[in-house]
Amino acid sequence: MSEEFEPNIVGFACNWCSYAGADLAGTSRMKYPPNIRIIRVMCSGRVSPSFVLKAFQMGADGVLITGCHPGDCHYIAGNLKCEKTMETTRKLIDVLGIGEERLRLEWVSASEGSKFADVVTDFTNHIRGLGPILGKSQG
Amino acid sequence: METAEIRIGVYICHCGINIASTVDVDRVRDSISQLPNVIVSRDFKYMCSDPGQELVRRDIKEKGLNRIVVASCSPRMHEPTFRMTIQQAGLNPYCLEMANIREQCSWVHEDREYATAKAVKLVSAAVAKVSLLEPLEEKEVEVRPEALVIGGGIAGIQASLDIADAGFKVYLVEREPSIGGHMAQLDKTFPTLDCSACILTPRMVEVERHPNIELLSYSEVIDVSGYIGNFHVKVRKKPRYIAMDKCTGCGMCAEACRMKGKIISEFDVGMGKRSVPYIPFPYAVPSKYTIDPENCLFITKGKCGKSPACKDACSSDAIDFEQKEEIVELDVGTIVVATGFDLFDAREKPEYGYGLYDNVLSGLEFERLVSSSGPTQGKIVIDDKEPRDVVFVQCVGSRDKSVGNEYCSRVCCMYTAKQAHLIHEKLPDAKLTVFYIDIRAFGKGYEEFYDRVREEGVRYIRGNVSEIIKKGDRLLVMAEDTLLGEPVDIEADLVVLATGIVPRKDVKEVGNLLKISRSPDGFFLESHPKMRPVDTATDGIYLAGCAQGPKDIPDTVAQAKGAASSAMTKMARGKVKVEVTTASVDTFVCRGCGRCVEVCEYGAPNLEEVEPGIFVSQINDSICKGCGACSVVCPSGAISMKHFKNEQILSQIAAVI
Amino acid sequence: MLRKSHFNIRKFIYDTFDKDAAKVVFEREGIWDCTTCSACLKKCPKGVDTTGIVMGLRSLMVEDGRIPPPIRDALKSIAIHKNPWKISAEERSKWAEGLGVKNISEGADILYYVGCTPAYDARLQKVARAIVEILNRAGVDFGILGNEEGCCGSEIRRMGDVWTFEYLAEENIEIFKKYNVKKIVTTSPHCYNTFKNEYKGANFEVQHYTELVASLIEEGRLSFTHQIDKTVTYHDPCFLGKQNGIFDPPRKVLTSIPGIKLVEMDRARERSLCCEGGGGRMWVESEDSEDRLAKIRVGEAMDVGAQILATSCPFCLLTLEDVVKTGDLEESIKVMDIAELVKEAL
Amino acid sequence: MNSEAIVKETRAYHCLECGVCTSSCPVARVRPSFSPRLLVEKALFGFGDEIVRDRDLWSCLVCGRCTSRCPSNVDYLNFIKEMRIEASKLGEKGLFSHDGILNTIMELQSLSLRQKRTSWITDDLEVADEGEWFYFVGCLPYFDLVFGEGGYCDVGLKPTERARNTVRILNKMGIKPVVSNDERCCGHDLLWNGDLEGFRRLAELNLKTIEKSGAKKVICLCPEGYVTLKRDYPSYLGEQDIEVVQLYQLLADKLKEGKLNFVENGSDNPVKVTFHDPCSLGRIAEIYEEPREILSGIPGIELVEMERNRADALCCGTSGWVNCSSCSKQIQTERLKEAEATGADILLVACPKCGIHLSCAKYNSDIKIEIKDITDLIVEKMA
Repeated sequence: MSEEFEPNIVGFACNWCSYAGADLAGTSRMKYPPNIRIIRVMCSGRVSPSFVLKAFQMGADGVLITGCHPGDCHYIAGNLKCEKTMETTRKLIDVLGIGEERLRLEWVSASEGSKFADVVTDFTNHIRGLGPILGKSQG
Repeated sequence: METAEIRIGVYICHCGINIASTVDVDRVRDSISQLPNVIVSRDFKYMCSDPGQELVRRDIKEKGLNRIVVASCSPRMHEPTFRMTIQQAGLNPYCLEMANIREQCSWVHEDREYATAKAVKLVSAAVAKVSLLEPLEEKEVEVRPEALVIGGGIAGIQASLDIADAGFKVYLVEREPSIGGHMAQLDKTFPTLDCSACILTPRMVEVERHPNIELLSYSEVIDVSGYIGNFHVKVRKKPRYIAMDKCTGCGMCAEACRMKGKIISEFDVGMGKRSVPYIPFPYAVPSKYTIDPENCLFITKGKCGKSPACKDACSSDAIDFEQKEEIVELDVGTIVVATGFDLFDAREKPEYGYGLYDNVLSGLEFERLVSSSGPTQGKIVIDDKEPRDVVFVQCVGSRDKSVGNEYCSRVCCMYTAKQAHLIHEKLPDAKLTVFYIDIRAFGKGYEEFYDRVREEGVRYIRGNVSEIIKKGDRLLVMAEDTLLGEPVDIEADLVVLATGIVPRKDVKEVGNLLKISRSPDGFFLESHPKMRPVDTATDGIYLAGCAQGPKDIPDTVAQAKGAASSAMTKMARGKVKVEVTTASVDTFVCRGCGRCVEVCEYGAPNLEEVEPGIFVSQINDSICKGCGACSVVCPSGAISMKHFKNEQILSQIAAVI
Repeated sequence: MLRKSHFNIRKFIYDTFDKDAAKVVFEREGIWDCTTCSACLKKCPKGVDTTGIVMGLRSLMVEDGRIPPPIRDALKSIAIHKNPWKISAEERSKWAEGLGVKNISEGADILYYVGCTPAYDARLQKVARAIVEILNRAGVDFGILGNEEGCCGSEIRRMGDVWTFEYLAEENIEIFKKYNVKKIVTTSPHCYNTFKNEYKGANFEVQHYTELVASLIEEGRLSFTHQIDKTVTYHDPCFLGKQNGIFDPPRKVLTSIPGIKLVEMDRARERSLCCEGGGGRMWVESEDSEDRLAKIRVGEAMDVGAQILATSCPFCLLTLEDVVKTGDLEESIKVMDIAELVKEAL
Repeated sequence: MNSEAIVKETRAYHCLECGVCTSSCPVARVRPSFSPRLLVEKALFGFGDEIVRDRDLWSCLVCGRCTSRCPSNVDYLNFIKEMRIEASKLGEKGLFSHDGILNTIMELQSLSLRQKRTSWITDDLEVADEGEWFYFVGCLPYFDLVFGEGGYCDVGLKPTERARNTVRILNKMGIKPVVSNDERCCGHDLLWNGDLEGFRRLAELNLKTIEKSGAKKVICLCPEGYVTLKRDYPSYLGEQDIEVVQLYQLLADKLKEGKLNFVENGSDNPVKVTFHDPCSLGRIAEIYEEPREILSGIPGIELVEMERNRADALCCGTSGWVNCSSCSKQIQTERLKEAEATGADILLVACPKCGIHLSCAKYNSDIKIEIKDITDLIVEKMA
């Protein structure tokens, strides 16, 4: 692998919209950077702040959560619950010195394969630009 | 929990060249084989093929595997396939985890090095999770072949008849003394001009006669518990003070009543009067009288002359002031909610002078005025005079943010056209003007009807009315003709406001009772606006009619049939599978704080008092859908989400980094 | 306004969609005719900020220097004298001479914010003095800013000069802070409205004097000894009623005065008709005075048999009284401010 | 340390099997299967392995009631701590509350991240980068996000207000304390949850930060922070050249010197308050009278004591964010009811964690008593 800093990105995708959107990016053969590893959850509302904190503690450089668009949640409003929790989580990681921009929440529907690819590409580039959390390359 | 040693088999699919061309399958296989508890790690060209599946089954038997990882395509594609595969080999189907190395790896990446490294991580994560997975048992619950229909308007009537015709028992609960709902109040129906009563009455009578329908009129649902297949419902039967089995509907009581003609008739929306013992309208079902307790002298004051006049007049001795309310308990498998709507109160738009001027009417008041069963026997008269100039105002309380109703009520354009037509029919010389913003004539035969009304000479002016004021004993209606950009003032003897449809004022309480949510417009929320328009988020509860949103009669009937069909599907099978991956509570840890109850959209958790003052949350897994929101908010860690437990997800996180 | 002038707000809105807004407003007639009464805004089913559009377009005119001379003079006067009436700021508190009103610098619970018109206009000075007397009677601890009081900027904002408005607002907030003002009572609904809704970052409570008087009556701090045996109708000022929902306190005050028989006009409360005094209209003469809304309004009051047409806004008082004077109606109807009626009955 | 060594170290072999510990234990009262006595006996009989695998090892609140009453002076607190350290080595841990976020927050602070923990400092507060006094703030900035308004588990508190209060009070006393953005979690919970390494890392970082500030005196509001800095830092990292002071000790002195004054209250009806002794402040640091002295100095306040006060005080029910369960809730409810039974309007707490735990137990219950931090009262009444 190259010398350049390659971030570790943990992704959480909800089963009904975003995971399907990610699958669609695949079936449409869209390309995005390989840094993201997606963990499937049934609903973005399942993503506990502890998952995010643990991910950073274990060495993730960025966490991307994707859920259904507001109003489309398979569980009525799990995505909005996630939004609320993640707002606090963002503040928390900022106070901790991790930096709030390392956590992102995006809405991706099952039909938005290209949006999924764009979001991942953009986020990966963004994290790459930020560098490793502890300031030195771990790559 | 299984205590046996974890023995994992990992199967990496080439998917022809779909995976193998970008991911070095051999390297993945070898790396994975080094992981703890991995007994076998194999690759195969097509895992989903018969030989592929057979490979897994054989290994399970020969090598005593008890956890399986398949690294191939998306689990959304083949998870059911491989669950079946391992089940055939005697494993619990939930002892499977898939790693998506096609859609989310080989197909989206080009660099072989990176893609292979990522595939290793993804498969490792699946291995990590699978070793913590627990077998789960699938569960089915019985569905009682009985349905509850709440609301006896046209939606509830139609749903009840369909379900009853299919052979299921129906309890139809109606809050008013008679079924019929708003449709019974209408005169003619657009665009075909059928008389509303003529098409509705036969259906009402059918309800009364149907052997499978038990009608609970003048009753209210007060409690609903349970879940699909096994709802337990409490209904309060209000006392009519008249014995149903004795009343012949002769009306002598009403004739004799001392308050005769002094009580405002709800059915005639305040335009007519009635007695204390009343039947809402002549063709009411059941055709039995009810004593209005709020206005009865005997009930409120304890005295009505020497003895209640109605009691003296009744020849069948049906009057019974001793009647008490009764609570009926029902067990049903499904519920159809057809609670209907309220009419927008035009007093919220003071500029129209509704409630101030007697000759400004709401749409429903006009229906009663024009109806031959109405207070004027269908004569259109205001203060004993026939109006010469009539103005109709559209969109009153609809499409109006200033009163908080952004939606279109969907019926006003057409009912206004119909009402204009009815006036034209009865008073051909009357000058009719309709102020509108847009005309929405979208149904079958609607546009044609609109054209017909305009041909009859009804003047349509684009622009909505800003103000109605008094001018002598007439009204001055002020607006802008927006097509001409000029002000337009019209004098009128009668103004009819096309008042829209709003959620019933008790919609929130009913929603809480049934644990169903509402959309931003305040109506009940369907599961999906397109694909599941009659379902609610709660299994076994379906929506029909205006309770879900404004609708005309054809759409209401269609939706009622849809709701009936959904209910019948569940009852016909008699059994329904419930979600396996649900949340569960460690009742010892649970602090009973109730945060799970607050966060759940479905009402699955419930606080139960296990000892005096000590509450514990219990999750009903027949209701739980497995979103996991409760486990996130649980402060004590008492709730865990089966198949997506904290430690399972954390193990995945550790493995992918 | 559409009924008597070229002003058609809908056309202005439409035009701004795809044309250069400045050009539109230069070409079309009628932009100065809007009284900013906000009747349209309150009724708009889609919540379009119509009044805001008028103010925005006017600001483009002002920026471009295309201002009718009387408005230009009023704006200039505010810049020089801090009032639109072209009288020196030194004379602002002349009306209060001899009344013994204390200056807010001596400390007081309430700041009585007089406003430009009641401070300078001979007719309105009576109202200001009446309010002082009422507050004294009720033992309210209040003070005024004296010559330090400056224009609230409500009208100047509506005339399109948003820059001066912002400057005035900032300056006023500073002054209020300096004297630690926690509560303000105004004569004019216009000052009330702008303090309440348009002063950003302000930290004080504001009341219209009719609200304060109504609560004083309720608390029993004001009692009436004189009877006023008259039939009175009340004209709701746009900026108090429609725009801020204050309908009941003025009526409560009127009905507490012994002898007064309150009758309502057809267009009352939310339905009230504008007098045309707002939105800087006090400084532009309407082209055809035949159709003046104030005239219609006085007619409506007479129709319901009112002997007194009461109001609670300086501009309403002036426009309505003007109609009575020029129409030789002084024998049949009298226009009075509620404060004057209260004072009379004390 | 093996189980035998622990027994020796904590004088467990002196155990008389009298059962005072178990009958003093608040957990054992609501959960009979939990017995401090039996745990010690298991160790004595050489069943240390069983103890470290036992889920109940994490149920102990380390409240110190047993230790303070043990006739044989068995150091039960250290017994639990050492056992937990052994258990941790085997990967055992308690059941974390709040999905373990609080623990992760503590662990993350041992990395060299540049925190933003001082944003609670408002303009009216005077703080310094260097100086004689170091105010050790502790976890309050994080508690704000978890338990404050809109937090994950909003219990209606504003934890950082306690920090602002402390600075306000110190400023009033003429102290301009050092508040450092480089401060870390004190490590109390990591230590008591058996993570000795994590504790050491945090302690070293904190000592370095304090040293850098030039401060010779460290002031703590949080009782747990106080005992950790005062007792555990020296015992694990050697004697330190700093004096650790608890806020109430300082204030009680200032009150005596006449430097802490309160506004006179005109009202005749004094507000009734009762005071909950935190375990760390009371039984462990033996600071019982100072907060009471301060309270008695505040006009218009009448202190009524709960049935169990000072050394007998009941624990707030949870420690170290582990094994917070129905038992905790029962203990907390009992404590709140005891407070209500005094007839007091306000239950005063002196520890941010006590405040959080008792407020949490109040949530969705019919308990009415207002819970307030002493510092709120002091700031309110301070002249």
